[in-house]
Amino acid sequence: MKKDQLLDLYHQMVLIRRVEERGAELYQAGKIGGFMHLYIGQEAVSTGLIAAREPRDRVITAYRDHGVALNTGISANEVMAELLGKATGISKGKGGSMHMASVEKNMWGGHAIVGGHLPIASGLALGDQYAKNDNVTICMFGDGATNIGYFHEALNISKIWGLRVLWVCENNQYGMGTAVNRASAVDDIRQKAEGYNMKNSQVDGMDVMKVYDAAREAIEYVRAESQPYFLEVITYRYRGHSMGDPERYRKQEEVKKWQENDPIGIFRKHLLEKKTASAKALDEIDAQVEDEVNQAVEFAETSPEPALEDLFKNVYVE
Amino acid sequence: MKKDQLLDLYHQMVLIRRVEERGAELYQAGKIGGFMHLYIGQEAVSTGLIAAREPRDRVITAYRDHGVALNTGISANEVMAELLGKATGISKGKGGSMHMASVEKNMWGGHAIVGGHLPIASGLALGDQYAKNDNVTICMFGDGATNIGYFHEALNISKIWGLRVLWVCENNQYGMGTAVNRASAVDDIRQKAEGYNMKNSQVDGMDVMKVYDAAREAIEYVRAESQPYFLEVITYRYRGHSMGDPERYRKQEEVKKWQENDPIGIFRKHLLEKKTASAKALDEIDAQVEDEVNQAVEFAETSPEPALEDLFKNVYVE
Amino acid sequence: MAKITMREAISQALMEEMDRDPAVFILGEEVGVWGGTYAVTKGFYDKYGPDRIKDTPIAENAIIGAAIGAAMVGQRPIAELMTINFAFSAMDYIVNQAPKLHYMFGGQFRVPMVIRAVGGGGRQLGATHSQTPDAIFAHFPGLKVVSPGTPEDAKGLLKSAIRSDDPILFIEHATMYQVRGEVPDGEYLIPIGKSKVQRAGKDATIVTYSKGLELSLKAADELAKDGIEAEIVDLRTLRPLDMEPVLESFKKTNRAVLVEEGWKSYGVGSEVGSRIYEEAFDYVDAPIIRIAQKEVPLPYNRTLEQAALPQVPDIVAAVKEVLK
Amino acid sequence: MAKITMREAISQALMEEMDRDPAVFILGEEVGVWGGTYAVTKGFYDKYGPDRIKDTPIAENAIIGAAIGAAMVGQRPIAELMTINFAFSAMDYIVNQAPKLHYMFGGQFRVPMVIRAVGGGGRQLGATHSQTPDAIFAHFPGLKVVSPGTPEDAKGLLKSAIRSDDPILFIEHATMYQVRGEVPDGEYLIPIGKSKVQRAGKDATIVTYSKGLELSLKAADELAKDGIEAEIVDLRTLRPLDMEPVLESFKKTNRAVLVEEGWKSYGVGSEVGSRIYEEAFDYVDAPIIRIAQKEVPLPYNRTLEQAALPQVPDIVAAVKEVLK
Ligand SMILES: Cc1ncc(C[n+]2csc(CCOP(=O)(O)OP(=O)(O)O)c2C)c(N)n1
Ligand SMILES: Cc1ncc(C[n+]2csc(CCOP(=O)(O)OP(=O)(O)O)c2C)c(N)n1
Ligand SMILES: [Mg+2]
Ligand SMILES: [Mg+2]
Repeated sequence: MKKDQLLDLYHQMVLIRRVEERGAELYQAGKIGGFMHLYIGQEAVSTGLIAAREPRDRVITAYRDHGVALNTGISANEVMAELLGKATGISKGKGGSMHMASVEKNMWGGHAIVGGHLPIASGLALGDQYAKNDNVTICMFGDGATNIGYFHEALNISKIWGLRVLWVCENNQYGMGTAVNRASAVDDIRQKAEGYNMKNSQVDGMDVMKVYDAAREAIEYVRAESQPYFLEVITYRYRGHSMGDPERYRKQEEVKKWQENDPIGIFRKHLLEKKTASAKALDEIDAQVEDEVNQAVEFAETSPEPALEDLFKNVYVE
Repeated sequence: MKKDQLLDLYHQMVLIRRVEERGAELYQAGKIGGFMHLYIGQEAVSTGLIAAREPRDRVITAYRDHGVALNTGISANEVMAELLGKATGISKGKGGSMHMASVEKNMWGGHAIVGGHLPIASGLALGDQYAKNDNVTICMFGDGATNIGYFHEALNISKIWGLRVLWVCENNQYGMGTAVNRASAVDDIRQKAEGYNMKNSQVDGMDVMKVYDAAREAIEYVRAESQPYFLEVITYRYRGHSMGDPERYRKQEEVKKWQENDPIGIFRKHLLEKKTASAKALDEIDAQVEDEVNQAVEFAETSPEPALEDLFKNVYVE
Repeated sequence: MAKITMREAISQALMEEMDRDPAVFILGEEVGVWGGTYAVTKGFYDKYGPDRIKDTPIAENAIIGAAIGAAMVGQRPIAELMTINFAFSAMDYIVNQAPKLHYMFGGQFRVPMVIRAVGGGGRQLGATHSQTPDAIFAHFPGLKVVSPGTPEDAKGLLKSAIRSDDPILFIEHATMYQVRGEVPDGEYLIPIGKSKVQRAGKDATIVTYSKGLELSLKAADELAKDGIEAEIVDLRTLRPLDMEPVLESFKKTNRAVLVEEGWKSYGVGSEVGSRIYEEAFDYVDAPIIRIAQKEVPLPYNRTLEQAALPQVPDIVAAVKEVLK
Repeated sequence: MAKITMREAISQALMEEMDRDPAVFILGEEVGVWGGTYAVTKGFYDKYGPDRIKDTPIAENAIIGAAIGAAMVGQRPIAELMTINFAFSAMDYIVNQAPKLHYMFGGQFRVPMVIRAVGGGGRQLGATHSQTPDAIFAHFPGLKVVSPGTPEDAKGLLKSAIRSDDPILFIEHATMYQVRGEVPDGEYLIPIGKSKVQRAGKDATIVTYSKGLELSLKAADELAKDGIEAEIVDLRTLRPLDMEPVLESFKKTNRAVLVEEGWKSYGVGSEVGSRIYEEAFDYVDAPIIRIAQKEVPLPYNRTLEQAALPQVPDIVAAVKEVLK
């Protein structure tokens, strides 16, 4: 990877974190409502993954979608405005935190029904199969989502129909307050892929380069073989499941332990060690992100609310 | 197994077949309505399985349930009367072919939603776990049912909660007109159990003794280990999926090939070879079954219809 | 004009649209090799091949979910639910995904998809397989719910549904595939969301749809023998609900009987009745009567099942009652 | 009499019944270690342990299906759906299995199970997570649907539901957990299937339930300032629907406004209105008005969301309208 690209990855990861940290403040201040699920701690996953895609490859994910939104190129302005429910938000204020999407950026949405977007992901890939292109659909979901029936049905059809889907399980150790082994018959989620004869692997999700490499290989396989692939990414969320999680299910030591492995910290160190960039250059990126986020908040706060008549718009196309 | 028991198994298998053959005639004559799915060709499966259970072990199956009903001890009279929708039917004429059950016989029903009874089976076993007994729940379902989400959710909870369920997949090669490999990512259905870390095996379902032995072993494991077990039984249905199947999906040669392996024929041969019984003794059983079935038809035909006010009975308990 | 069956009409609509638009494809259980469990897609597999007539595993969520996804990227899937009772096994996709995607993402996504589902009782299939729960689907904005009562409407409405950019649930009645009716020659479309007078009359208004139309037409024949002219308005679409022809008829007759096959409580008649009272209150001369299914799960036994279902004499009696 | 919140009332009901009957247990997502996402079962895990407060995977079919099975063999499960929107992910069990098993097998099976589900909009959760689709569940005979509007009713009805031998869907409203109300001391039960006058009045009848009660009580306060005395009948149970108190009130006031949070079309008001016209036709002095949600998926934006939801002024205006 070229230096520019590497620095761009760094920029994206810092941007995700700062957008979310500011989002959390705005939530506490009552300016954001509904459910908001922070991606902090998991930034390397979507950043590495999406860096590995071609622009024509589709991405679809769950409600924990701010990272994916930013990685696919949705602007911080549009993300922030959506969080504030403004007309300038990427979903015009109708979707909120859980429902960011951009057809233009090939980002097919955050989806709030756990596992619900997996059959839809198979459908996107089916559509591409009919269109006779070789687009890959990258579908991200949590460890908890692998226990619901939707997962099973989606994986099965992707295999029997030879759909180009890269299934990416973000195993962040918990589905809300439920540890993987309390909810899933297998601890290594990738083992589930065996039940579908599906090629699979596991990767460290705190290291963006490892994610990138694994994703590249997987995407290549999917595209070349016209077969789905199952990638389990080991990661961790530092914050509560959503705003207002009592966090009775884990000890702060555990969080701390994972924080020592901070994906931004790791990557920063990597860039410095490899001399890709100086500390100053990286600090400059940090500062630049700070501006970007300030501007996004300003943009969002000063953006107009949707018009009242928009309530009745887009119920139907016709 | 003692001679009596062996002859009883033979009796049961012949009884299932004759009840269904007569049922088919009555269906053609318009005396039976709705959907009717014949078990002919698969008799060894439920016969061997249920012979291996203790009376306290529960059985639950899909709509293809006449065999299971008879094996669990529901009388031919009650089965036939249910087919004719009579008040004397095992479900009082309200269930029909697909919905035979008897709490007394620990037969928890035929169920018509494909895969729908699997979570319920986990629930029966969960109830037994709360009751602190060591009953095993034997849950039978088809190959086609292993592709629906219900299957996935049910197997997963049975494993994580240590439920005493013997999962029995009757792989009769087709779900309606869809061959296993057109619908399932794995050909050996048992492989799906690996996705749940579940012990599993496969057995020839045309040979009642093999089914019996496999089932005994499996039930013992489930009871002793408080763990579910997955048994795949390879079998075949000779008739159409239900009455009125155009059977465009298979060749008659294929059916013929499997018929050479007829479960009743195999077992008859086995009994003769082992000198468990003479041909005459077996012919006598056949004749006895004939009487039993004649009597069942007579019973059903002369039984009263449910009273009109029964329409409103049993909507609620209270 | 040719006289064809409902089955043929639906089959023709599917074929014409598949021939017209390569983006149209069919997926569902046994739609292909088997030819459709109600033989609606008989011959399609040979004509269009396994991709455009796609047999699926028994996995209703995958069927509808995949159809949604394919629709979002420009295909025009027709997903078949073997029966509407299996809609409950894919409910989230039908009421919580397809109808929300366009709205929730600010108009970015479109879901041009038709879900064909076979409903209805009367065939002794027992409680889980005999339902007519059409009303509950019509509760959800974002979804359109169509259920035709004649071959002509079935064909014209289905073709419109396939061309629509909105998700549409198209409900056929299992006992009506043999119903015959005139169908215009050549191509025609019937707009979705328009009720229609299927029989003119002046004495009382019967509002119905699908199987209810068949029953109501017979009832009207009976009533005619007694000199009573019932006007029959067929809703055809349950959402959006077109009350215009209903109100027009009602303002003339001042009396209405609402006929549906599903359960009465929280049913189609509840809504239609409420709307008539709201929008034509001053024209009401007699309490509106709802004819619907008895409030029981449908039993297997034929006599009991028929006793639970609405019947022609029930309608005849109700019309006479509102005319008292 | 103590004044407690809806949350405390529900929590007390659960605890009292768990203490009374060892067959009662709770299962659902995050009911245990987390303490319930709405903190209703906070402290239960420590008190009753992991078996009787059973955390489950995210697998709604497994949750409701397993509850059905356990109920069939004598346990008394209380299955919690984190929100009623996830009922669509287990729809077959809720409307097609639980309500049919007793009937379909000739009375042999019993399903003494309660499904607790949290519903309602107004919290900016977006279209898939904000629904009040209560009416559609009430369409199915064999199921009972309860949705209380006060802490007193919540406690008494939930205790009755847990003791009932029938499957019951018990719908709570997410924005009402902090609502306070008097609750009788000591044990009490409230029978399922009984509507109740929650405020006496003589000028107009408001029929409502759940969140609608809260709004209607406020509206009645407003109306009282103008000397209008609205009587409020709380349905409490949607199936079986008890029309007695509604009709009694209506025969006195001759005017009604029906208030619910869900969509208007094919909603609760459709049924209640139809029943009033059917059973008290001669007492109707003005068209009945339905106040309900606008026919759109609920948007995230707060202003738009509130514009879609029924509000107190809507009710006030409607009552004044029926009194014109
Ligand atoms: C069908 C359904 N059930 C329950 C929920 C509530 N819920 C939202 S997120 C979540 C946990 C999901 O965990 P996981 O899949 O591991 O993703 P993570 O939140 O860890 O990213 C649950 C239970 C839901 N949204 N949809
Ligand atoms: C949820 C659901 N979808 C579809 C059907 C229709 N259906 C009934 S039986 C069947 C085939 C089932 O095949 P399999 O599980 O292999 O059992 P078999 O009939 O071979 O015994 C189908 C598709 C149904 N009853 N339920
Ligand atoms: Mg997780
Ligand atoms: Mg099969």
